[in-house]
Amino acid sequence: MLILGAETAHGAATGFPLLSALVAVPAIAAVIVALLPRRRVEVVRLVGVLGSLAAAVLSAYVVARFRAGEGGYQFVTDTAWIESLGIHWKLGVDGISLWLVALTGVLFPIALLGPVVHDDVKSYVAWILVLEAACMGTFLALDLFVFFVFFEIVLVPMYFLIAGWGHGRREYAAMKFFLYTLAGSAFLLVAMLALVVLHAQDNPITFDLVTLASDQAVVGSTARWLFLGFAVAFAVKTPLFPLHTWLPDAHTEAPTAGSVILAGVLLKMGTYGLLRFGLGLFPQAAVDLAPWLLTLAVIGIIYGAIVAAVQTDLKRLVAYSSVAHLGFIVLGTFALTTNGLSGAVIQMVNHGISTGALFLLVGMIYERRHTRAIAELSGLQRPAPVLAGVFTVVMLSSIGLPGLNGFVGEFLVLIGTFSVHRWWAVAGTLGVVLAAVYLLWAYQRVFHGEPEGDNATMPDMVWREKLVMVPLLALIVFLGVYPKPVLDRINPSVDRLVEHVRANSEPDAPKPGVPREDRDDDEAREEAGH
Amino acid sequence: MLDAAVLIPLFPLAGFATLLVFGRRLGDPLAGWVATAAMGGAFISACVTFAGLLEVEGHDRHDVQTLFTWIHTGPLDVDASLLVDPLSITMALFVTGVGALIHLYSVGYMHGDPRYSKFFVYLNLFAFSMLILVLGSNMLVSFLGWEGVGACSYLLISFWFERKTAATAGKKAFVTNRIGDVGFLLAMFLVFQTVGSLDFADLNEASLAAGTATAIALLLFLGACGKSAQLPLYVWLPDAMEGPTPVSALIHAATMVTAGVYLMARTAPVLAQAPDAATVVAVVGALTALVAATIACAQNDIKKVLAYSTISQLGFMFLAVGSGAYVAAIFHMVTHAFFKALLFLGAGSVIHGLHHEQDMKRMGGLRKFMPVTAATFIVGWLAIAGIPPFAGFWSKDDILLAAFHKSPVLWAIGIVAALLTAYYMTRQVILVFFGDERWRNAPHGDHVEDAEEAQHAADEIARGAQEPHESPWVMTAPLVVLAALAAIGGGLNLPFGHQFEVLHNFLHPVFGEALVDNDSSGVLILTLAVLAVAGAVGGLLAARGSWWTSADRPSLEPRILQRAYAADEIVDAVVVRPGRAVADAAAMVDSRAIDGAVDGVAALAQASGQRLRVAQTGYVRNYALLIAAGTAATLAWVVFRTIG
Amino acid sequence: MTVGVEWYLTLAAALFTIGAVGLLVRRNVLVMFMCVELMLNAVNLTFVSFARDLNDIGGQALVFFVMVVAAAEVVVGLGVIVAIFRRRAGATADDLHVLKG
Amino acid sequence: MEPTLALAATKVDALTFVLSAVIILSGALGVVLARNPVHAALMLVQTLFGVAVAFVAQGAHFLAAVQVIVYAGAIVVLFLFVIMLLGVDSEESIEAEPLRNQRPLAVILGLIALAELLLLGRQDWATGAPSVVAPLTGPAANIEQLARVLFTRYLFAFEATSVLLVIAVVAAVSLARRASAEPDLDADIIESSAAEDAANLEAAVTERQGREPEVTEQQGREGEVAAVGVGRGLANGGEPPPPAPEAPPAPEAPAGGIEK
Repeated sequence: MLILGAETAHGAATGFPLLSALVAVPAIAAVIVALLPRRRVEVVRLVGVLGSLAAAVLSAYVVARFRAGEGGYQFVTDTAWIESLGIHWKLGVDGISLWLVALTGVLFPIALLGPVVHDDVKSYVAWILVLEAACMGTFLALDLFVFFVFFEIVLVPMYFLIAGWGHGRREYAAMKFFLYTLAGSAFLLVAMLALVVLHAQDNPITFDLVTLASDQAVVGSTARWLFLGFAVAFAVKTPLFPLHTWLPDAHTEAPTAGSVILAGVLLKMGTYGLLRFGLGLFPQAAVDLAPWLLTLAVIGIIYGAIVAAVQTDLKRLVAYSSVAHLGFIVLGTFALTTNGLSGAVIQMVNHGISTGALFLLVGMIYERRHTRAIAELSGLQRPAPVLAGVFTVVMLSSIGLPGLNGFVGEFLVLIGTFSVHRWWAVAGTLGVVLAAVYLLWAYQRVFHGEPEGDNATMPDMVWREKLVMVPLLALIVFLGVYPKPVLDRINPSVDRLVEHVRANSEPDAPKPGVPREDRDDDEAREEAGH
Repeated sequence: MLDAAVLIPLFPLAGFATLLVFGRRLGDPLAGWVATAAMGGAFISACVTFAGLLEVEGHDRHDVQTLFTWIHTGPLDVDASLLVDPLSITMALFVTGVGALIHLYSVGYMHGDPRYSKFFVYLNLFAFSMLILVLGSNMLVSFLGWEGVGACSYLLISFWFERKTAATAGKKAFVTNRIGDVGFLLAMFLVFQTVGSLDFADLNEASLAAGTATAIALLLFLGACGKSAQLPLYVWLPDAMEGPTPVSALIHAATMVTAGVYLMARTAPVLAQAPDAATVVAVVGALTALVAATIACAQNDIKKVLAYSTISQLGFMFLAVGSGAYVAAIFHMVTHAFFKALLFLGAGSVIHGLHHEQDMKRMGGLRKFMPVTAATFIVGWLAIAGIPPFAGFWSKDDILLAAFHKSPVLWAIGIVAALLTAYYMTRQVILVFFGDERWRNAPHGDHVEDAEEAQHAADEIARGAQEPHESPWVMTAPLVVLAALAAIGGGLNLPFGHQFEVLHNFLHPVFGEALVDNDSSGVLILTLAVLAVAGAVGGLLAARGSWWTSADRPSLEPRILQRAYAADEIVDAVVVRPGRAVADAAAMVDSRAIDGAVDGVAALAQASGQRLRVAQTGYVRNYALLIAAGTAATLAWVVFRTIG
Repeated sequence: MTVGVEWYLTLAAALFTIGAVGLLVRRNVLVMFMCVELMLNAVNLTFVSFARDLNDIGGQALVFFVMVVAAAEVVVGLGVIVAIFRRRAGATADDLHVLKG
Repeated sequence: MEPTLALAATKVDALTFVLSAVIILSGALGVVLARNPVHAALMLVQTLFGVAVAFVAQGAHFLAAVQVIVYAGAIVVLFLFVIMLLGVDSEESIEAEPLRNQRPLAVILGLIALAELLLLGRQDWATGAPSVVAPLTGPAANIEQLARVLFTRYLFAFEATSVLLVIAVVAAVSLARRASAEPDLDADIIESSAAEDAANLEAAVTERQGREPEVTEQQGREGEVAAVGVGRGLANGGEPPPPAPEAPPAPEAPAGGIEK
């Protein structure tokens, strides 16, 4: 660790490939798990947890070594992969992806430790580790091809997790999730290839995100169509109204760990993609189409909350709340202001923590009561005060109570949107009320009142569950009270992105000459980043 | 000494943390004492800070203590910082003071509750949030406290969550508050967009366009309406009485509900730039005062009367704010905190003594059994009724004077509301403490839902101890202190000349130009005061005439007033039911239309597969024939290409 | 009249057609197999003809390979047929249609 | 070359061509039209000999030899072996054609394709570049030329075909081997063929009522599975399920594939 610290301390991209290790560690752990005998359940669990913890430690190390105040990519690894097509194994983090990597690092050990699975533990753990590797890769990739590969790999373990360890109509949900997302990805693939091919007409062929973003080879209506292709894929993943209906099914039927990861990490791929690729590659198109996306985001906020309110299944309710929360992220993204974008990024992290914790708690209730129907639960606060207390805190975070993490993101998003798209922000603010309505109503029905039947004897949280919740609660409070360290690292990258969008979306001069200068500038900064 | 300001919220926070971790181990009553000690510490810190502030000269009494950077992105830079100035320290003083007394009272009141320590966890957290609210130096920090008190209010109202009504009331309070919070949030956005900062200082110094100022003021007022239970967002407060009585006293009478008034006072310069908004505030305040007072006249629940009374009194405060009399508003807020907390605690003492009986029709003649409670309650009654020289008279008189300057119509509404106040409070005092001992014949405890409590009550009766009893000293001591304050609190701001207007002079640096100095002639002041006293006495006498002899006068309790103008039913019909219908429809659209479209695509694929599978006959020669046909067709194409 | 390559090619085309039609009309799996052999022979004939016409030994080499592959194909194909016929005594190609959609 | 000799050579060529063409085509038609598979195999031999003649006429001496030895000698014998082994040497009813329009369509398509080929041939027969690999005409004998090419240029392909042959042998052995590990399954399936009709009918009645009129052509996967089940039942002496009245009678079912 010391050696590797010394190498990265002066910003050398060479040396220990830290980011590749982030992808490799869970993948290797998955292979080890796959090679272990099926009967040694405890060993399998141990290896799985250690693997994910190692990735968590690595991601924490990346966070620690990350130089705040710099907007460019850091720890960049760049190795030629398929040279003839200009495909490189290029990984890097900036202030935006840094926190998603950290979130991935935090949530996976929790997902492995929290809920207990009894059938076919080996495959389960292996799939989760594969999923972690793919998630890391998605957030780290700076090459469109590499990104796409990881983006698609994610589907496979998630499909098997839902179909194999889910509940109820799990095959239906898994298939729906897979096909729906894959259908979106088809647009992504086509748009991506079109972009690369069009770019390659005047330049050496490359899939490099940085180059493609700075060259701005595609403009005008072509750019808008390509942007739409990217946007559809990411809107499905996000999910943005009206492409959201896979989400309630997948979240509800998935095993607890699957729901946690799905809500915590996978959905962020959509918003991250919109932010990184949508804005980065097609700034002009993003500006042009922003009102539409903002409208969809606002509809998602209101609509998700309204539909969540009448759900009879606790998990489904939380799932619909994700639709509303992700709407905030999209709203902030396409406000295209520093506040809005910073809010969107930090909201991604917050939503991952809060909703992940909510799914864990719902999973705990399900493990005890074997039902998620709100009508069958009542008065749980009396037999399980600790569970209820934790649920309250997480719920308040999800509602967006100041002092807890959810507020910071929502506030920044709304204040960032308000200055440029006032009425969208006003409509979005109404979602704040609705969030309180559906969550408090659900809380009342589940935890308040006299506990009836088996509810009266429901056991409270055990030490393992408390242990799992502690880091999440700590993050919920910490990020709400002192988000500065996070924001300090997000802001330079967001500023850079806003500047990029602004420079490339001048209404009168989208000529190649103008962004050329900008590109040199970017490249210079990129070099400095190395 | 000003640095002690940090300690003010820190004490309750420390108490909260301690009780959160060790609360259950400390148990009953130690946990309560820890919480009370924390509040006492906060009060002492507030006093120290106050003393420090007094050392500073006049207009320099404005100190911002930055703790750390909270949110900093791009142009937005918000510090977690505390503002120490006369207004905030006034608030802090009475919040910590009254808070400490109510904590002390709770030690006795909550005795024996299974979740004893948790109550004090919430209570300390509330105190912390409230102090952050009043001490915050920018809108966002205040909003943190603002929402925090809302959340604590939710937790405390639904403290006895087994009762469905309590749980529902908590939720209702939170959601209604949230509606107001939208106003606060939007106001912040607008302020940030126009001023570029969220600091109160920057906002108050900014000169805003008329439209912007009006918008900001109205949005803030929307937030204030939610928190301070003004029309039309007042519906949550009566239900909030489901919470334990100390909660009603602390949160829903003395402190939290006055946050809206504080907010409007804090941003007084904005309101000063928006006369239209000020008029709206004044009118809403006056109407609230009147409407709530009428409802209070017909309530039978001892706490409900006080709840509507609180709404009414808050209306008076907004009437003052809208009339530009910020000092009067703050003055009334302080005196109201004294006497309303006193009344609530007294009511709590009565409820405690009568084993959770809350119906005034089943009380009566209690002064013999609960002398201390009765005496202090009577002081509170005189104060709220506006009988000189008790505190309420002076503050209410200030407000009515300001309202008269704004518009005589507002003054008239105010005086009617004041008359009604005297009436319903007198009715309450007579029904509770005088007249027949109706509790002897009343079927005892039939409304008590908790089986354990009913059993307890039955045991008490069996032991012949069903007679009401006076409360322990921890409960009566705060009553006595508060009674004293309610009696002499008016001395804070006497209208006998500049040197007597202590509060006015103290707060002057805060309000500065925003303050409307009405140079009223002595005659006018005197006339209005006499009229106010006359109104109060009139109400008092009317109530005595009606209720002294009989507690059963249905004609004076119109059904419409008892049902509070059917407000809940209206809300239910206008908001809840349509909302429910919309949500159901949306869920239907979601599963049928949107998801139906998705499933429809899948079904389409499946159906076309079903149709096309017929082509797969399974006969290999059939396939071979198709291959041959394909070959022939391909060849034909080549033939046409080469020959044709 | 010179016997040009086109004569042989025409012959091969006719042979191929006969084989193809036979494959389509016969139901006995073994006879169908023989028809396949006819088609292969037709192709072989074209290879040899082209080899002569283009003066290239490559065509003949290819025929050699075709023959080897044909031999292998016949071996495997007949093995499959034997296996099938052992399970269902006496069957035509039309009986084997379990892959019906 | 002398003109007379050339003329004579041309005549011989033409004669050879015509003879071989008649042999080839009549043999091919015989394969297609013969009712008895044994006859068909013998007609195939005739065609293969004809092709060998055509090979000789075009200078492919080695291939002609291989044609006779491998094709006519080995492959056709293999065919005959299988025919005899399985006892399917009975005559196929040429008249019966269960697939509608299969025959006319096949003939028409065949003729169309042939016509198109010939049409194209009028334009241009061979389009390759001459002598890509090695010239055919040269001092060495045909067999030497071929060997030279096979062991140099086509060495890799040559080795690959040897591997292919080994694999084919292994495949044939494993396919033809009686799976002794699971004799019950085989037995069941063989026995089941008798019960298949009934099973199919039952399946048709219960599962696909009225969906498709031709029950005989059903025999889908479900039917097969059901058939196995019923077959087991029969083997255990159970009663076969009674055929449903509205279904076609059993004899039309395809169990007896090759008509006796």
